[in-house]
Amino acid sequence: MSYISLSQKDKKEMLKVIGASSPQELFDSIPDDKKLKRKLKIPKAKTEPEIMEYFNQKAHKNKNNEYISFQGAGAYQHFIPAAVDYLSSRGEFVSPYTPYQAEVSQGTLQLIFEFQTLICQLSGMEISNASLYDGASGTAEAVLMASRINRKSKILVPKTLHPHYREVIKTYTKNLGLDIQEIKYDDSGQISMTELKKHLDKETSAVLCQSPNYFGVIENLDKISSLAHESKALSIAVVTEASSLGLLKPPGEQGADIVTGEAQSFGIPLSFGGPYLGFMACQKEFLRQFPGRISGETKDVNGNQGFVLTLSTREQHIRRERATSNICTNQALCALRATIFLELLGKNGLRQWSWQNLQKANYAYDLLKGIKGVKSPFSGKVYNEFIIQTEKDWADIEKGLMKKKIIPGISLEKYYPELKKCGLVCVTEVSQKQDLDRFAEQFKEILSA
Amino acid sequence: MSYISLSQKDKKEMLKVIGASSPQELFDSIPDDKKLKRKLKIPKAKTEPEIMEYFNQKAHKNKNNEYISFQGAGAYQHFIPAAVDYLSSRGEFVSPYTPYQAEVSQGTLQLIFEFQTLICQLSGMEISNASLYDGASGTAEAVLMASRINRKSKILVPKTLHPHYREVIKTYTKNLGLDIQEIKYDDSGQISMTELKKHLDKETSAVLCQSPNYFGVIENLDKISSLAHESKALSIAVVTEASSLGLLKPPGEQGADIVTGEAQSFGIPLSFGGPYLGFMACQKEFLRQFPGRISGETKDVNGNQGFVLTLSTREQHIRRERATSNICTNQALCALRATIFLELLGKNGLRQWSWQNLQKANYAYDLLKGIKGVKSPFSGKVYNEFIIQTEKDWADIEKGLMKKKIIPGISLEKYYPELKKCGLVCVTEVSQKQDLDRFAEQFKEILSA
Amino acid sequence: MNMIRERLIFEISDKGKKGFTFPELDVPEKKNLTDSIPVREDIKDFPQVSEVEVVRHFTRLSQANYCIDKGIYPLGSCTMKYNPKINEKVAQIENFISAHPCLDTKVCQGNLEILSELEDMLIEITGMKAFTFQPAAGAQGELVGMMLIRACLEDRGDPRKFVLIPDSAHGTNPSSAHICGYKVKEIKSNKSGTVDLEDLRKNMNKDVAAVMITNPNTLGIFENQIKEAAEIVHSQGGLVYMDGANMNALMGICRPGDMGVDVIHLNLHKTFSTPHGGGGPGSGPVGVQKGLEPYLPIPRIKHKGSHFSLDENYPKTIGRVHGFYGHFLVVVKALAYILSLGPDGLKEASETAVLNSNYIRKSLEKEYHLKYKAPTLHECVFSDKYQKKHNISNIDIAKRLIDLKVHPPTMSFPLIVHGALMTEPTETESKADLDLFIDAMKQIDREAKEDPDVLKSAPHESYVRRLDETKAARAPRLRWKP
Amino acid sequence: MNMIRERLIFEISDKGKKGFTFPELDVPEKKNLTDSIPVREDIKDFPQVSEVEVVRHFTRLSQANYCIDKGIYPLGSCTMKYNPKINEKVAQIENFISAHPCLDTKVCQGNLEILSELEDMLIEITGMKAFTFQPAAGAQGELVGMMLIRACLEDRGDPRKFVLIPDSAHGTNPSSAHICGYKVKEIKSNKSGTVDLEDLRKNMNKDVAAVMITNPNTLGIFENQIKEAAEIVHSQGGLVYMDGANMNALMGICRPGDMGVDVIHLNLHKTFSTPHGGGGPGSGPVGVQKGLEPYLPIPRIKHKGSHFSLDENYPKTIGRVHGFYGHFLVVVKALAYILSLGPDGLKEASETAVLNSNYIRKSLEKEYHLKYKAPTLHECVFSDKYQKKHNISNIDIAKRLIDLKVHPPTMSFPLIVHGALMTEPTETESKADLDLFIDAMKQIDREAKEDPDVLKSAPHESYVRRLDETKAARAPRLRWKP
Ligand SMILES: Cc1ncc(COP(=O)(O)O)c(C=O)c1O
Ligand SMILES: Cc1ncc(COP(=O)(O)O)c(C=O)c1O
Repeated sequence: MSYISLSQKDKKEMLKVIGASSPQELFDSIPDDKKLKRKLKIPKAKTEPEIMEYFNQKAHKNKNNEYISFQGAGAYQHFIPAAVDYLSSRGEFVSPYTPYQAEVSQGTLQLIFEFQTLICQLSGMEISNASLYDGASGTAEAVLMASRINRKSKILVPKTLHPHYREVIKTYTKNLGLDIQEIKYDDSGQISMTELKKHLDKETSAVLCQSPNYFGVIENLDKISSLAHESKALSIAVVTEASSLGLLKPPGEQGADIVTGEAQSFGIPLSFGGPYLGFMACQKEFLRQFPGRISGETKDVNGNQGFVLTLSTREQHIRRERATSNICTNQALCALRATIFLELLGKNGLRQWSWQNLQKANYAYDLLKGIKGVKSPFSGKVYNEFIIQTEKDWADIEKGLMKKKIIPGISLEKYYPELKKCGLVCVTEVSQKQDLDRFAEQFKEILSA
Repeated sequence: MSYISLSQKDKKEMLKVIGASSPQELFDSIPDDKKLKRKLKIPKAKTEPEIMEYFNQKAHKNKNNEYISFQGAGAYQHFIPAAVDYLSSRGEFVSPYTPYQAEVSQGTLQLIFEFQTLICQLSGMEISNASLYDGASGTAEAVLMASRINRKSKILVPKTLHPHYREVIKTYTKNLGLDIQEIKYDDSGQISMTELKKHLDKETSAVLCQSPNYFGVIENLDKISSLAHESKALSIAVVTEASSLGLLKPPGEQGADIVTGEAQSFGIPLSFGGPYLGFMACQKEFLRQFPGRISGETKDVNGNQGFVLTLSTREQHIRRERATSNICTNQALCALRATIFLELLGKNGLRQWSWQNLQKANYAYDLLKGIKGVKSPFSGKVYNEFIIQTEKDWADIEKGLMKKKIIPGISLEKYYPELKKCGLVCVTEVSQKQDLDRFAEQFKEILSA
Repeated sequence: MNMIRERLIFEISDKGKKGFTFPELDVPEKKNLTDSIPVREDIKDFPQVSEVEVVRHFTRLSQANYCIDKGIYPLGSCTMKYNPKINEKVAQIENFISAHPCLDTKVCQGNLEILSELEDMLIEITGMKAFTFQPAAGAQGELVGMMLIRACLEDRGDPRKFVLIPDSAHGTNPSSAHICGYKVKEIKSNKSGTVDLEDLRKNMNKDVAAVMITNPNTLGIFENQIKEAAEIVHSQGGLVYMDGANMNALMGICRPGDMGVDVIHLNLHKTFSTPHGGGGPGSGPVGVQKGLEPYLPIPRIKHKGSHFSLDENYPKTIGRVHGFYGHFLVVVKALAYILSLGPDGLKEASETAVLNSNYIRKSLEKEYHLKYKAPTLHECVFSDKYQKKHNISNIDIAKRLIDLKVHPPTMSFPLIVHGALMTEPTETESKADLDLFIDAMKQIDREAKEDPDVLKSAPHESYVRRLDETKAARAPRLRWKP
Repeated sequence: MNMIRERLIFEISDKGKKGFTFPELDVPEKKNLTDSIPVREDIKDFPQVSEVEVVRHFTRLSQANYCIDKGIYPLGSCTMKYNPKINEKVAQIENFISAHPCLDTKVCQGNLEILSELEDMLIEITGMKAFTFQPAAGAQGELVGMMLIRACLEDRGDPRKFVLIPDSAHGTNPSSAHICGYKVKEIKSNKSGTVDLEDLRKNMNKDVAAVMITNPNTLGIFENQIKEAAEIVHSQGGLVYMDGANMNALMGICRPGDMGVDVIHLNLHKTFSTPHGGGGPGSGPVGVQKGLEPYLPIPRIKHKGSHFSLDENYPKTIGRVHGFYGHFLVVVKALAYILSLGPDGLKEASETAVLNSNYIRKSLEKEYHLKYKAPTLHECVFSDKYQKKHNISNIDIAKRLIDLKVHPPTMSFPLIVHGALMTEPTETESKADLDLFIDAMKQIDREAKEDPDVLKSAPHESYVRRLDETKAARAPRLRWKP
């Protein structure tokens, strides 16, 4: 199948206007010795029914539909209302470019403005951008931003921050002379305050804090922010499970200067890891160092309200190498999904949602902890994820449960070798009590086998 | 989940304007003794996730996804391009009413105008309407139309016409004094000309002819039309497999006065039988007796082209009991699907499509006929369906094949008790050669078991 | 935004352009298959366009439509309520859309269960005893209803000759009765807008098969003497048919089956939120009392425990009216709707529909004439009587509403109100949208006095300006030609 | 149609309205769970609206957007080609969208296979040796590319200090180099619009890590001396980065890997038809020659026979740049696209893109100034030089194009063309749509002479009139407040 809209007649007429005898002639500016003299070796063209079958077969090689899953760790399974899919798949949202021409892009610009407002409301901040790639790179951008703001280079990264986020920070900062120091956690599964105080000093640019953290434990962000501020460091709050924002005190009210993270939970399917939705918000004073697109309100010549991309002097297409970020294309369509999702849920739905995540996860946590041979290594309060430690290797537990068509969560051994036989379990509103009960039962069975 | 958009405050304000103290008060005009004094006994409200799960469970009780199927008989499995689903699910097409207010309905009116044109091109006629409910009721409407035109009452209905269509004709005409006579078929599986001639006389209002007929056999419509016309009867052509219109001589060029039938094949999924798409077309001279909505071209006050529902003096809302039909709501959204489907396929795609149906079905026909114990009761040429007769009961064959996850077609015993051990098999472009070969192999195995 | 007129697809077609290709033929090609069959020539002028051209064509055409998804649509008698997106989604589940109607019932239990469950719920909501889903829309439902009545009376010995229909009825009523072989007699409405019992009594006799009543009627007024009317009809051996198109006023409030109704049709595409699709597909299930059940169309769905089957063993059936079982996918959507709302939600829907309608009525009763003063439920019928003084008709009002971004009310009936503006907001509208309509209507009333020309030349801000319907009918151009 | 301005959702919100409800909590509720954790207050002013209000809001907002699905979108450098609907459909298959990224690889073989297959195809199309899909868009691809170069040079002993970038480059190029810790030096373009080899030679030395070249460059001109340029850079131990955003001109025609390019990024959301989404998500895979493979981000996909796995065992890797594997669903769409077109289709796409662009160039070269006369491929950059005489700028031209129903070209770069109008039609446009653009541009040229005011005050027929960007930046209002 090709997607050309010219007839042979059209082509002939156009070539005549151009004064060329063939389209090939139009490539004469490419030296002949640089041209490919053979056909590309890729499979011959498929028609639409063949494409459909091809991908159905690929999907069929995945077996995820056969399992119920308790995996989280930065990617969360939540219900997505039908209206989100319908509205976000409209061609008028899917097929335009970044809204450079404001007058024909008011749909996108207004929805970004609404998205920014929602993010501000949720995070307790004054400024939000239109989106960043994902939570991990967003966190790296926040680190860069902090060091631009206070021109300091020491960054304190807790070990309770998602390991992938820590890796991305390292990748991003490696060449910029930043000094990344990791902060240990304590028995509660929270950032160790003793450790933090040990590392925190006047050289510190920023302290990061993910809450709920990678272990599902809710951090004392308020305290961490205060400590950071005492050392004139910035407090960067990271949120990987955005549904928690409906319940927990917003980072902006806990002293955070920058809030960033992953908003995949807001109506974006798991999608094997992407596209997701990085977000970032900050206090007003940091606006000039803020990365990414921003939609702002203005007026047209008739005095009517309208929206434009604004403050672009921060951006690469104006400021080039001195831009606040190199980001250009971001995640607009994912931001649309989040906006629709949040506006549908509304104030009450959002609260109900977070509440159910909290309740169901803690129900499962209690059930599992009640099994002989299972304990919880951490005492901290959890939101919708938690760590359990067992007497068997997690790999064996996983193997056993997968036979029962249950995916029990994620092993901690790779990133936390010190946490032996531990798994990270996530429970959201999509799990029904009967699933949780069955999960616990099977878990018990495997442990006692 | 409820779909109310009023807040409590709104309700209060509105009641105040009305001067009522509660919405219940607004029902005072209903005598109290007629009111229901209890709650409706239906399950309590479900939320969207529950609805999704509920219907997923129902769908799961269907097992059709496990089978490959060779059922046709008036409902055909064809490939549907992704653009058909996408475009036809846009709210602007899905959610308006019949286009009574032309100025805000040009989308629907223009697409109906295009649909009418396509139907005329395919059928070789001059006039088409916006759609009828389905092929069966469309055929009944055609019969009524014929008898309105020539004020005669004898209708000749071949036994090769789809049995359900024959039943619907009977239901529709029973109370109107029409005389329905059935015409037998001959060894070719076509209408018996001898029988037809026997029944045809000056009292005959119309002769019906389905081609390809219920047995898949292509009829000699041209000849039948001539015979009908000799007796001053009308020739009504019926098409149940609309894909054949891409290959066969259009009924309009074979003497038909009215063409009607089912256009489900044009981009409409099987959907357990509905909604489908009845269509009807006729020669210009019969316009005043034509049933259904029609979109017509006109101009606006500025002289610009536009479309309106026209010739409504034929219709129930103007002419009431003297209308050409009682039809009001019809199948606009299905007509949209057909229009998109046909415009995507285009001239060449349509021809390629019909050709593949012809070729694949005949390939399978030959394969099956080649099996020992299988014969074909009819000698006529077939399009994409055919009858085979075996040495076993069709029910046994079906049972055996269904174990192999194949649905072999439809038994003829119910409607044609004289055709013992016969099945009607349909093969469309969606079947691949390997499926057909496997079908034949398994068929053979079962026969020899 | 002044739109560019979208050209007809035929006008952008050119030889060789393609919007779709099939896989190559994978069986040996036999050219001689067409040897002795009548094969068509190339279809002259059949479109040849690319996929992007088709997508743009229909995207742009779609935007030339007003629709519920864009705003208030108070088209009376049409119950233009919001069509929930989840209903569309469940109706696209693969095992529903790919199910062949002739599947062995073992393979399609889920579908049969859905049909059966919706039947049960409609029985409970209406108080009837059984339903058929074969009718494809309201009008076909009426026809089936009439056929059932005729079959029943025939069975009793005499199909009779006449059907009585109030003068306020929808056009399909007399038309359906006619196609069923009956002659129609019109019954007058009384001053309060309901069936004149006197006139009914006068006309009712042993030659009358049935009366067709709409309740609430097309004026939005509840036929509060329906039981009495039913008694008059029943006492002469006739039957009562109720056009249930206005059931949206009554869910959980009262039940036709409790009021003497023998046969009813519902419009799933009105009351039960399934979309209108720009003119269908709808679904017009017909419900009956016990005595009429034997005559229902076949096949019917039966179940033994949790096993469902299709039963054709009804010797008295009127037969089939649809190729298969009616509009299954529409049934799926209606069931999803009822399950979503539940008993309280259905009642709240009716209550809110009536609240919204009365809010409009009250807000506009100074500006617009209301011929009948009786209380109304889900809709009310204004007229252009006051505006007529300024030579402004309901059509002018309607066209001007288009400029003001709301959809006009129904004008084609009821015939007993001259210059009718039949207004039904439904329960899903917000107050802001109701006010938008009310303010527009008030503005128009002012304009009628102050600037009537702006009404007569309306609409001004639409995709096309006012269209010439007379021209369309006088010199019909019903298909494109090169 | 003059639209009514769509209000912000916050302005139609009211207490108690609901757009969605969750099932009741089915586990025993423990209120004390929040006892010692920081819980938020009610979110003031968070929206409360019904589903129909949300659907209308976004339906109306969507219609305020121009988009490819509505018409020609010749935004230069953006390759606004049609996004086939089948690609969207396959990317919605349940087992793709519901796959968790941490699935055991046994359970997600299909996904890994897809990533691996697209890698193979991009390798063949570009002539590179390996690809990573982690970069979420072109700019992140550039950054990854720079990081790879830096890691490689560091491995060789010295990461070096400078990156050379032509003055015609896209803004992300210098910005990405900068974030990777390099200083940027600009290289001049010569009179024919390509990299000035002399200037390159002058600036190239052992302190220079790499040159970033766009080919065809942002003027649409093929850098025909790219091999020579590469030799200059390589001879000093530097590496060659190619911005592959313009790959749509070259598919099946020539391969960067055959021309001395060491690292390249592609934009799947340009060349390979995945939608732009109003600003993403995109996907910016990076391809490298063999020597750079060890530095690619982890995890990488490996296969043994038909079994696929994720491999993190690359000690020299630059690490991760994305939380998981990049934009998997975008990869699915790009693969569907390449499989649909096949080798001939890809080449035809490039040829037609170049044909369409040259048709526009030729048709407008009298009316619009072309600074560089060299032959162009998929795009060309006009300027407003002729119209400037009438005091008309490229912005006025762009805004007037909106009135004429086509999307304006790119204006923000290349910086070396003053008043640029960078025009790229892509291959999917019909001649009629190309002509629509050409005629509009010609009309504007006439208007510049005859009626310049109509241009200065454009757009006239849009959802909003010309917006004040200065005001927006001077007194930023970046969120709604009551
Ligand atoms: C009162 C009434 N009865 C019957 C009908 C006919 O219903 P349908 O259009 O579904 O055939 C309508 C539809 O407009 C109606 O308003
Ligand atoms: C030449 C060129 N390079 C790089 C980019 C950046 O790509 P992205 O927007 O995907 O980050 C663009 C996008 O506009 C571009 O045109």
